[in-house]
Amino acid sequence: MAVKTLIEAIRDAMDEEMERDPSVFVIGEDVGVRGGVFLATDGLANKYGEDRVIDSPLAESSIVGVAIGAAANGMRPIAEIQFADFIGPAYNQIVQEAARFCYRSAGDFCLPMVIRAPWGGGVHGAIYHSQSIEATFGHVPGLKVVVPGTPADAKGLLKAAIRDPDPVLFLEHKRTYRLIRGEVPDGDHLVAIGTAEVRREGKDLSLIAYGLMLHYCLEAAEKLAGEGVSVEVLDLRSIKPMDDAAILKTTRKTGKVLIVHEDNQFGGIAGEVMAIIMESAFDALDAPVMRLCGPDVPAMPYNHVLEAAFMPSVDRIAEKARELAAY
Amino acid sequence: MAVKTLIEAIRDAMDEEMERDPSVFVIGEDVGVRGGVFLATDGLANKYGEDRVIDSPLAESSIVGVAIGAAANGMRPIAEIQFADFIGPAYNQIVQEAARFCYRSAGDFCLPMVIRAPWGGGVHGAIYHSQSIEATFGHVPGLKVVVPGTPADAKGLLKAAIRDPDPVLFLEHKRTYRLIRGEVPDGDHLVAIGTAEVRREGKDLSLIAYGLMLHYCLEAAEKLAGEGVSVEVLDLRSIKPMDDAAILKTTRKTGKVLIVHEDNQFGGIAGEVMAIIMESAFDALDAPVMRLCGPDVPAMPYNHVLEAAFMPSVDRIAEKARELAAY
Amino acid sequence: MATKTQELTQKGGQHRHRALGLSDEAALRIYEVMRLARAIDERMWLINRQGRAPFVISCQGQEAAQVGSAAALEPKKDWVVPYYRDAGVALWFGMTARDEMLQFLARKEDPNSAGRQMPRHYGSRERHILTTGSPVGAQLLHAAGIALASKMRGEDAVTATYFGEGSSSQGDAHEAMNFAAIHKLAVLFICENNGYAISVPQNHQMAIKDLADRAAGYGFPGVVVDGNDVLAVYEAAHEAVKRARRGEGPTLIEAKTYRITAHSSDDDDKRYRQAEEVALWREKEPIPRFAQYLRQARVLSEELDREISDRVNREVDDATDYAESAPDPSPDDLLKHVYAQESR
Amino acid sequence: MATKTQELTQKGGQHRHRALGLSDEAALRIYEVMRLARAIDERMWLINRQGRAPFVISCQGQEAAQVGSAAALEPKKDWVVPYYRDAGVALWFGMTARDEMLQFLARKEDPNSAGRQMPRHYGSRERHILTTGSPVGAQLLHAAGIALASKMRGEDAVTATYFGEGSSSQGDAHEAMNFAAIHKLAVLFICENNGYAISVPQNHQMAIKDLADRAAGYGFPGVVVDGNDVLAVYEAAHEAVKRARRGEGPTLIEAKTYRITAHSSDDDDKRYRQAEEVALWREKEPIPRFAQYLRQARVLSEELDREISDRVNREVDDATDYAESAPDPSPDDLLKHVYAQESR
Ligand SMILES: Cc1ncc(C[n+]2csc(CCOP(=O)(O)OP(=O)(O)O)c2C)c(N)n1
Ligand SMILES: Cc1ncc(C[n+]2csc(CCOP(=O)(O)OP(=O)(O)O)c2C)c(N)n1
Ligand SMILES: [Mg+2]
Ligand SMILES: [Mg+2]
Repeated sequence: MAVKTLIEAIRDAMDEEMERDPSVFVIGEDVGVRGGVFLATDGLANKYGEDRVIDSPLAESSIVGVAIGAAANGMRPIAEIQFADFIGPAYNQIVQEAARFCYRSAGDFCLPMVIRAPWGGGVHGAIYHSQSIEATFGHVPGLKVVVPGTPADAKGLLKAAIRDPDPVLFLEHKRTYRLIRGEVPDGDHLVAIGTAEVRREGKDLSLIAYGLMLHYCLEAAEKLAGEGVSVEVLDLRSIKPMDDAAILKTTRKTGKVLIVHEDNQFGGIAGEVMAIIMESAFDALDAPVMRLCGPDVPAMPYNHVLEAAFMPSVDRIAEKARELAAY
Repeated sequence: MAVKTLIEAIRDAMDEEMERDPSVFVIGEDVGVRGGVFLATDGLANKYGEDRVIDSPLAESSIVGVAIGAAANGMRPIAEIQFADFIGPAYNQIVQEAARFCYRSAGDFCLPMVIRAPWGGGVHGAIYHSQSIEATFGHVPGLKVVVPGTPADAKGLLKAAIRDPDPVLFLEHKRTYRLIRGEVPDGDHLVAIGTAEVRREGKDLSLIAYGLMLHYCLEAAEKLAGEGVSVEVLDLRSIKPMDDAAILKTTRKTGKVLIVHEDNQFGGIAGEVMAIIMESAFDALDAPVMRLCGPDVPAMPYNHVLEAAFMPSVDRIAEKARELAAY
Repeated sequence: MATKTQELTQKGGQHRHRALGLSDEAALRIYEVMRLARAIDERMWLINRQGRAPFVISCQGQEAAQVGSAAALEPKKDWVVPYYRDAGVALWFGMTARDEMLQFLARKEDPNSAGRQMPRHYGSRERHILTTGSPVGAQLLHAAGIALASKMRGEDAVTATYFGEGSSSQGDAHEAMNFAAIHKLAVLFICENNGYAISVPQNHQMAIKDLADRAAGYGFPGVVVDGNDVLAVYEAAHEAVKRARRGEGPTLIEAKTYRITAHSSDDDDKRYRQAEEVALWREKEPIPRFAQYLRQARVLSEELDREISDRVNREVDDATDYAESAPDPSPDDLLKHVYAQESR
Repeated sequence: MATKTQELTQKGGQHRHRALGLSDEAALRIYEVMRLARAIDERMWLINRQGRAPFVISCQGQEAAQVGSAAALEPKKDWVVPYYRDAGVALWFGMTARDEMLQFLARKEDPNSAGRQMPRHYGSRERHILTTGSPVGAQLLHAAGIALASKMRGEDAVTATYFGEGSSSQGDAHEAMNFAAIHKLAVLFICENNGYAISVPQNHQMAIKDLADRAAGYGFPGVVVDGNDVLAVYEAAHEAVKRARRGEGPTLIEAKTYRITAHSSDDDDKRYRQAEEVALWREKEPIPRFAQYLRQARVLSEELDREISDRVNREVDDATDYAESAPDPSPDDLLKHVYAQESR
């Protein structure tokens, strides 16, 4: 085990899977000699050649559409969308094609493919380099959507996604790329898609989050611990399938739940988590489930004052958690 | 007042607005001489000429992208997407462009434009002519999303949408086009976007729905009335902005709420309605809020057995409502 | 600029098919598949008009473009990525009349989608027919992807994708042609230009006469063929396949043709087409034209033609009976195959 | 096939600008705007390197393509739909050095987005500059829509849209050119071909040499110009504008140029470009080249050049000072302008 950054773990996962399986290849903008704009694929073109690390034209629909065809014909593509904000041109290929292939062919053409997309704010990325897309794609049956929060999960979930027989949207929070370091098991470390993980045990209330917000929640929990409030933190890490059992378990344990995400509140994932709790643990609630989300404005502005006003912060999480604790 | 079908009301709304305002025009596939595949624009090309009722090439991104440019330059386009299922190629233009223009220009370029899209199932339309898209687009700040359930609302909401200074996604349930008839006020009838409407008063429990499901809910309510259960039915009709006050009012009145929609359950609009209730009327609940939705399969199959298995029916709504009433 | 039909060799005179390397048997097989496609289609309309099936989408008039091009490919080795009219392609690649009727009636046994998709949305891994969706244009990129995979594995398989001229307006068509050109992929882009996208005539779809002219802007050849002349289509496809197998990249083939029926059973083409125009094209129909050629070439006798008619009719009758008595899916099939784990 | 620079009239010899209808003053104005664009850009890098601004995206090297084409338009009557490098276009259409620095530093007073967007995302209704987004390619369709609106109202305004050659790969580029061609819209599609989409060289983006060749596939002229020769760009744009105003439809102009800096302050171009290549292009830089021409034409004296330098430097200093002391937006600005009702 070595300590790695989250992006190193992602690179390792791709490297190991490409080494292991010749059908795995990478396609995307600037993934070749440039190694990707975040260097996620740094060195791979050198090691595996430009035929397996393909610099695509600047056209997201073609990146995904070509990956679909290749996956249907025996390959395991890893398609990189440079920023989650630019996945729009590929929306039709992802939702109406990739996610429907298996179902519409009654199981004949299921697609082992991964779409990686850096997402999230806090990087001065402005409106078009800060967005969250998990609710949009989480709503789509036939897709799987995962969001690693730690380097170990980044490696384990990406390897699982590459080996998965279905299309997986793999979301990498940009701010965590180099900020978050942690122990990463060597070799064949796999994390099952569809499982959440308790990152901190607690008994008074539960915080549910993923990506960068997971780390903010852990900090907020630490703060509250100092104030005598015991906070459990659940890392959702798989948006779809969602680990209902883990959500219900923490709900039944603490009776109070706060969900935190950067994505716009209206129609965000927090609503779905609240619905799951409402349906199956209503009786266990000691307070209404609460949520702290990005506001319903189109996206995060560039100016630092506005960006900070958009992002849920450790302080605001702690404040909301205190409100819940006191309910 | 005359009795009209829902699609006649839509045609009237466009006709009257085009007559009133020379900046209003229609663009879409087959909207010209063909009058649209559902005949929503029947006669308009004849009356206003092919320059104001433009048969576009078969390319949804261009339909919306061109409408955006025209709206930015003083026009009021009505863009028709032939089936909601084919809005995918225009996703980027709608979400990243139309919905962000006003915000990203700090109010300088707000876009008065309407995107009409026939949606919904029960028409043997199979996977690609039956889909629901309200949750996907409802999640997008900067857009408005409305779903008329009656001919009067179809006219009033479409006229309001055309006059609205912002992009409005106007969803027309295909099954209701000719099935649903009703009185439609003549002339300048407007329905405010953002308001829900109680369609039936009741006191034991509330059904919340829109589109075709609204009518199924009304039928179910009638059934339950025969069994001595008094059911209130709220027609949401505006997905975004959503009429929180009306939702909370009916919740506080009955204490029991069931939300019904065709769209896939996970991440659907029902979850958001449940979240709104959870946040602001938790104390008023006599039972967990329930939902009855399309299952989480990619979309509605063609075979009639499978289609029926997908669609919430009057019987299944009634059954679920009984369960809620008995809670 | 695109190569035109007229410039293609029309050598062989009365025996063009032999000059193209097609045996008499091969020519007859092409003829019979065209006939079968047509007969199935006609039966579908009948069943639809009787109210026993909600929807038909037709191949009528486009059989030459479909079968002529598919015949230049090697089934099971090569791939086809069709669109919703391509009965001729699907039949050539191994779908049977029963399969056609099973999908038309949305039976559980339908090998394409087990009754989930609208008619004519083909798909079969075994037969190398990619699953077809409804959103047009998307499939061109899938074809590029299939060809990329073949190339990566060093196989010389060719992928042919089909689309209407209307679908060429989609951004995906552009992206697919560009991608295939950059990587010199073994793709045939086969446009069945029937002059309309539902009601929208070609001049509202593009400002050029020949779609094949687009190919030059990507750096590969574009060819215009008379899409109602099955041998001309075969010839163009055959050339393109050879090019592709040599690793020289894609070709765009524009087959000028006409859809004889309305767009679908939901359409009323009288709203946008003159009866005279349809009548004119009925004169140019590909099947009688090929029959006449085969008779002149003394490959098809009246007796043989009758034999073929009988065989085709029997096949269609059998298929209809079979499919009509085949079971529907059951309600719990609804939840299957959202993901791969669950086996078929 | 596209028209090439060499074929464009190079008449006028030492006084090409006059032959093109440009007065000495007009030529000098073009020169000064190019200088100003460059000077602002250089200052931005300085501020960024000092850690006082998180991001720069540069126009350096592409000033001739930008100013030369914008100069053929009529500001406030015509429209521009730029992309994120088009400082030269924005300045020609009325943005000031102060506006540039206000947006660069994301101040509340920024007329483009009030500090909401990344640098160089222009937009001003008053100046007829459409609001710029980051997703590339989308803007070509907006240009078609603006031109459609002009046409519907019977106005002879022209809309020029700008994009990199990388963005031409997007489906939207295809759809926009096709739509504009069908309706003979008054659009100039101006491609600043700098040979790279971030790190991806042209030969990985397309299999053709000249992007302008695509135009033929839509049915309108494509022109290749030396994008570092501001007069050549002006000439091509001027011709295209005349065509457009006559109602003859769009033109695609491919200006071959080079980006002298890295893609942005986040990029390291040494990973994908040879130093020799950059050095070679530095030799061909548009500003010294135009300066030399103007000197030879005796339009620009050393004294005048110094005067211009001083003016430009003063403007940049003033703009920097002004913007640095201008206030940030306040947190509650965050929620404004999601919808139109709230006034600016
Ligand atoms: C993306 C998308 N938009 C709209 C439709 C609806 N639609 C189905 S077929 C068709 C016309 C297709 O025309 P063309 O590509 O020329 O094929 P043809 O039907 O003429 O063979 C349209 C608009 C669709 N299937 N997909
Ligand atoms: C849809 C989309 N995908 C990806 C990006 C990320 N991106 C920003 S600029 C760029 C390269 C653009 O290249 P080109 O169009 O040639 O313009 P240049 O920067 O060379 O002037 C990329 C990939 C984007 N902005 N939009
Ligand atoms: Mg057609
Ligand atoms: Mg470039």
